[in-house]
Amino acid sequence: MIENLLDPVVLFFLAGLIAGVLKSDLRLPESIYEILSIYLLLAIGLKGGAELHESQLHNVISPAAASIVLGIVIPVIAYFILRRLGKFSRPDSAAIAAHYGSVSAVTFAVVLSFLSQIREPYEQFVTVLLVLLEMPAIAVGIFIARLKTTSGPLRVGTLMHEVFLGKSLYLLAVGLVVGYVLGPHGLLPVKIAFVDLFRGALAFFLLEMGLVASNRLADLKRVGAFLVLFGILMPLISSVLGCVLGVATGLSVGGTTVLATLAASASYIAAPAAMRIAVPQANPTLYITASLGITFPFNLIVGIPLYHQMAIATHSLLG
Amino acid sequence: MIENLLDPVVLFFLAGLIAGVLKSDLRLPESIYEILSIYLLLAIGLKGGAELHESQLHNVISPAAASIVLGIVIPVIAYFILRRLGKFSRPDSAAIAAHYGSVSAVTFAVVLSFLSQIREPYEQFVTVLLVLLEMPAIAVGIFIARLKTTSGPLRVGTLMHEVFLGKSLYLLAVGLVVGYVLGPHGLLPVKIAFVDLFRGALAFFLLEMGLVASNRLADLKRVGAFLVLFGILMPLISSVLGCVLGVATGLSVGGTTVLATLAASASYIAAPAAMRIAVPQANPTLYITASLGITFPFNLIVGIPLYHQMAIATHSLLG
Amino acid sequence: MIENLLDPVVLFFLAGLIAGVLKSDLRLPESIYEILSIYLLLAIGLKGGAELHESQLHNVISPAAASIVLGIVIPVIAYFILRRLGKFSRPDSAAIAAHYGSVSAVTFAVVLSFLSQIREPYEQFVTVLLVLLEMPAIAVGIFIARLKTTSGPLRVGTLMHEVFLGKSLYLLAVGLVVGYVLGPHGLLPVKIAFVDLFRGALAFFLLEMGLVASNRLADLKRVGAFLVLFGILMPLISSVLGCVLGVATGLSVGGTTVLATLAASASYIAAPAAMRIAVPQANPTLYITASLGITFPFNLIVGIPLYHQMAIATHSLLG
Amino acid sequence: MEKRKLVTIVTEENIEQLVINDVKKLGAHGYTSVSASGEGSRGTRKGDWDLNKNVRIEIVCDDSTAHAIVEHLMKTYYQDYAMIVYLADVEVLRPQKF
Amino acid sequence: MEKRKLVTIVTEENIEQLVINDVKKLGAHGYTSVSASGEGSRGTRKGDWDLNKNVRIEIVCDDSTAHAIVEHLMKTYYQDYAMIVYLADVEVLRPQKF
Amino acid sequence: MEKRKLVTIVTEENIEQLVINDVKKLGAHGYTSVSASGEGSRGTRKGDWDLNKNVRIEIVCDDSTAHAIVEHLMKTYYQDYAMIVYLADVEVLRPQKF
Ligand SMILES: Nc1ncnc2c1ncn2[C@@H]1O[C@H](COP(=O)(O)O)[C@@H](O)[C@H]1O
Ligand SMILES: Nc1ncnc2c1ncn2[C@@H]1O[C@H](COP(=O)(O)O)[C@@H](O)[C@H]1O
Ligand SMILES: Nc1ncnc2c1ncn2[C@@H]1O[C@H](COP(=O)(O)O)[C@@H](O)[C@H]1O
Ligand code: NA
Ligand code: NA
Ligand code: NA
Repeated sequence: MIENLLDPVVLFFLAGLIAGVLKSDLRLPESIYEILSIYLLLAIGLKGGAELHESQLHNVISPAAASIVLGIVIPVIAYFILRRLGKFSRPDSAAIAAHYGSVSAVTFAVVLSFLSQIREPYEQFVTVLLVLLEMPAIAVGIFIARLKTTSGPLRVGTLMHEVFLGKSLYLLAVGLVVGYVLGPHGLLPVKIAFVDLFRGALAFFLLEMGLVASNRLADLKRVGAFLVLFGILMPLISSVLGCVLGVATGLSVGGTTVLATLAASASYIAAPAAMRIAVPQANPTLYITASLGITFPFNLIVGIPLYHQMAIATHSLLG
Repeated sequence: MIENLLDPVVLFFLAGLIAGVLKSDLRLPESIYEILSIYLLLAIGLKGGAELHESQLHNVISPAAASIVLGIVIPVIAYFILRRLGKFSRPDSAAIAAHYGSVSAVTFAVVLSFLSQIREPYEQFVTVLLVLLEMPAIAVGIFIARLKTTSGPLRVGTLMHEVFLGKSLYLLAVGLVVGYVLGPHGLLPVKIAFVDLFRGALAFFLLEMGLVASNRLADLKRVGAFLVLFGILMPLISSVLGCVLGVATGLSVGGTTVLATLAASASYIAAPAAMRIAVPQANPTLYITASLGITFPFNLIVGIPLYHQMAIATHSLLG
Repeated sequence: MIENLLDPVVLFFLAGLIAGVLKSDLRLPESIYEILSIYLLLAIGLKGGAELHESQLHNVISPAAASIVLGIVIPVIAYFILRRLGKFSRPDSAAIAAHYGSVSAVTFAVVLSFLSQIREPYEQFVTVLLVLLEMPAIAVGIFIARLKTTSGPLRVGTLMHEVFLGKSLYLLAVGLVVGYVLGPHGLLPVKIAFVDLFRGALAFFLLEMGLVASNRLADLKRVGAFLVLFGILMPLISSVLGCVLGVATGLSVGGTTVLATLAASASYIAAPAAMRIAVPQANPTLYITASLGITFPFNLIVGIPLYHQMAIATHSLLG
Repeated sequence: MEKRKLVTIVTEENIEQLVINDVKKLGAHGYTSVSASGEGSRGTRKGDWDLNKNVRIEIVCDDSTAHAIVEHLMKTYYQDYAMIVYLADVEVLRPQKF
Repeated sequence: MEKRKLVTIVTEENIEQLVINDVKKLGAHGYTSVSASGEGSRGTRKGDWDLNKNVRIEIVCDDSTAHAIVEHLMKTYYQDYAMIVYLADVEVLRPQKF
Repeated sequence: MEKRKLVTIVTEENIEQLVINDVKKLGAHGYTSVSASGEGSRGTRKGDWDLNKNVRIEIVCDDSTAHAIVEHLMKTYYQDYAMIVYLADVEVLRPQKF
């Protein structure tokens, strides 16, 4: 965990978090948040696409299948925990579940940064898993939410846009395609901007995310102890599934760490946007506080190095 | 054309265009559009100034003269096509003509990126031609528009500001002067920011421009078939003039390609700003749709590689 | 002074200043001003922290003490000049004095850029002096202002936040700590973004600062000749103190130049924000025009090279 | 000058497009929108991240359209979304525009 | 509290300075301006590029100034520029300010 | 629909939080704030640097709260800060919200 805390990216997140908690007058203009998240999604996609360009695609198939399974299983588990044990309403449970089945691209970027920091190699196609994991859980969540409730006609058009053409998925896909088409060589002209600059931009973005996350903490009381606990235990459950499926589908320790982290991460861009439209009765304070206020910091600070240890352990057990 | 499409810069433009057409919720904050366009104009000027620092200036004289001729002849031709054949009102015709006589700095940046991509050398003073071409057409357009119409006193002060102190010309000039004064060596401290980062920033900007252009497509019906056709044919006419004058004034194939592209490009910063103040009766939807919605994408995707072929041909004919 | 003017950073400032004076329509979006100032403060801190990581800290003690002395003495001197000679009200005098006792991080960045330009080495802990100088003068100013006046309860909470958790001090501190903890090696992943890119970003920021400063010039008549004079003479007085204390505490010529520049620089982020809350009766036009409209440009263009000469002279005298 | 109603809506930016489409369907000839932040019964919305932004939409229209808009928004969005709506009297020239 | 008029102008950002200069000439003591987007008879203005931005300008002034502003804007800009103007009644303290 | 007052405050962004806290203490149930620029007796505030920004704050509340807010702001901030305040009549549904 120390290596992790010595990653500038994580230290910047802490700095933002503290600034928020201490109520510093530090504010980043809205636009920087949008610009950086767009930049990061593109850069993640480009890097992934360029690596894909050089990897044997047949290896991706079983991990890809595993990801989709995770994307369906995790939200179902999460739903029942929230509904049965947490006694949350159906819409609330379904909406929160969708967030935990989906993924956080920034958490993904941080785990890659962590792995390169500790020189742990990973499969070059992991970005494909990121893209595959974003979608299914959102569909599952919406499906569950609407099973019995009748909240007027589902604005399917709007919704499909939110999901497939939502900026996060679209930008990842654009980056992936462009990166794949051009390959590492073709990307050279933009390498400095999108590769060399990436970790600095990520650090800067995490300063902002620290501020945003700290603002969510104010709502912790409102959401109740159960959800706080859920925000920490659910990622652990998911990461275990991720580790097992990672090893089972032949991923390296690094690749397994990535899959576990993806499983453990909760969406804070695609899922909220889709849920707000598709499941309006769900209280956004609940899913945002859990995803952004609890799980995101937990994964960054404690989760990632932990999942790495878990990946090693699972490998020596099942590998 | 394939080389061209394999330029990340162009692929990003397509990605933006598609996002817009598919109505993705992808939006870039206004400020990023402004910041990037300011950055690009400065960087273009700096690069040009630094190159100028090392080139023999006497070679620039005849191409410079040729540029000014182009800046006067093109809008006149465009005006008569629009007025006589297109039956557009005098103000509309004059305003649109001014856009096609003036230039697009971003198109200029893309042609340079294209030439370096295909390793085609070009004269180091081309940025001077860019600067020289921006102005005259705007003056010509205003002159024609006001020949007979009497739309209240021309706010000359305001107007001169719009043109000479308009951000595009001012930033290009600042960059050019600073770059020339400091030379490549003096610029070293800012090289990474303004040179190495340039193409990445350009790619990012073109993602945004793709979105902007796609929004203009909605107006295609409004402006009518003639203007759409004009937006494709006018650049071809201008590029022929550019090729001939380029070869005639002793430019290399690369330099000729640049001059042809400049001639073919239509302004979307300086000209609209000036026309809106100086020729208020002209309908901005017309000149913006033509310049930004039709000619800009056409030049980026089809035009530039085509003008390169034309430059080669003209050279083997006249050269 | 010529070397100084050949620094791109200074040329960009002039370009902005001229654009403003000529009333160019060049505007940078607010957000870019905020983003860049945040970035610069962080980067300054990081660089300083990384250097600190490698320097013997015992050398810092006496210069640090000297800085605090300067931070207390300068505002007192400034106050009496303004109050007795300038006949300014107590609040106005105290508020302006606080600005001149505090520091401008950007001026600090420019002097470092100047020193590396002319290859003049300086102590690696200078950023500590920057941080130490920001605070005390603000406290002194508030203390003086409130000695007799009774302007309602001092919102101490708000105020302490403004000062200690004000963004400038907070970001410098964050950078300093992160840089110190990670050291040059640990910062490698973000080096391109925060070190290599720094001077380009600084140049861009100074273009904006030139515009901002030029807008202040409009108020020169309003503030009167005395304050204009003060804005030029006060930095000279402070820089002399800085030089003497620098040499006395064993700083090199470079380090002495830095301390002199810090002493001469006037705050335009922390001090105004704090004064507006703590000394509301003071007229902000006065302190802003003096600090941003007069002293800032003076230091950038004339002051820094001058202070360097003074540092050399003082060394040969006392050294 | 003729009298018209000014409808002011403050709501979540993420439903701006939906609201605008509805408003146009109900007969408004135009609107003006400004990004905002604020606080109300659904907590503070400081715009520090995507779903936390407000938008302030203004519509000048005739009396009946104004009331149609208010009723429609009330029943469609009030229950699930952060939203307030209020009406004011304004005078306009070129009334046909509104 | 005394009565004043509130003049609200929504127009193209590129003529903001011209409009403000005119308004000041006509006797307004101040103004407040906010960047906006919107839609009207001249199409959608989403602010996605330079000439496509709106600005919302607000002026508190006395009745006669208000009407002078409206008339002037109508005849100077309405024909060629995207613009709407409307008036409302407001109450102010420190009336001498306005 | 019921009548309420709309209080509009334009002031320096650096005291936004102080003003909002006061307004809430005085009984307002919410507010909407928008960043602005402008000009008045204290000169031009174009928002080109930190202390030069304006904010436009809007509060819908009942009559007595409205007047309490106006009086409080007048005596607390008018003398030292750039600020204007004005009131207007508005109609709301769900009056209990305000
Ligand atoms: N009393 C009020 N005055 C002005 N704006 C309000 C008021 N109440 C709510 N708002 C605005 O309307 C948004 C949604 O309100 P609510 O649904 O009550 O959370 C808030 O975020 C504020 O921007
Ligand atoms: N009915 C309306 N209500 C509110 N704002 C409007 C209305 N009509 C037009 N606007 C605003 O005024 C601008 C110019 O209007 P127009 O000249 O009709 O295109 C539009 O872009 C809108 O921002
Ligand atoms: N007559 C007015 N109409 C509209 N806004 C005004 C007016 N006077 C002042 N303002 C706004 O209120 C702010 C502070 O006003 P002042 O205290 O007079 O400088 C100005 O910066 C403007 O944004
Ligand atoms: Na997940
Ligand atoms: Na042209
Ligand atoms: Na100082």
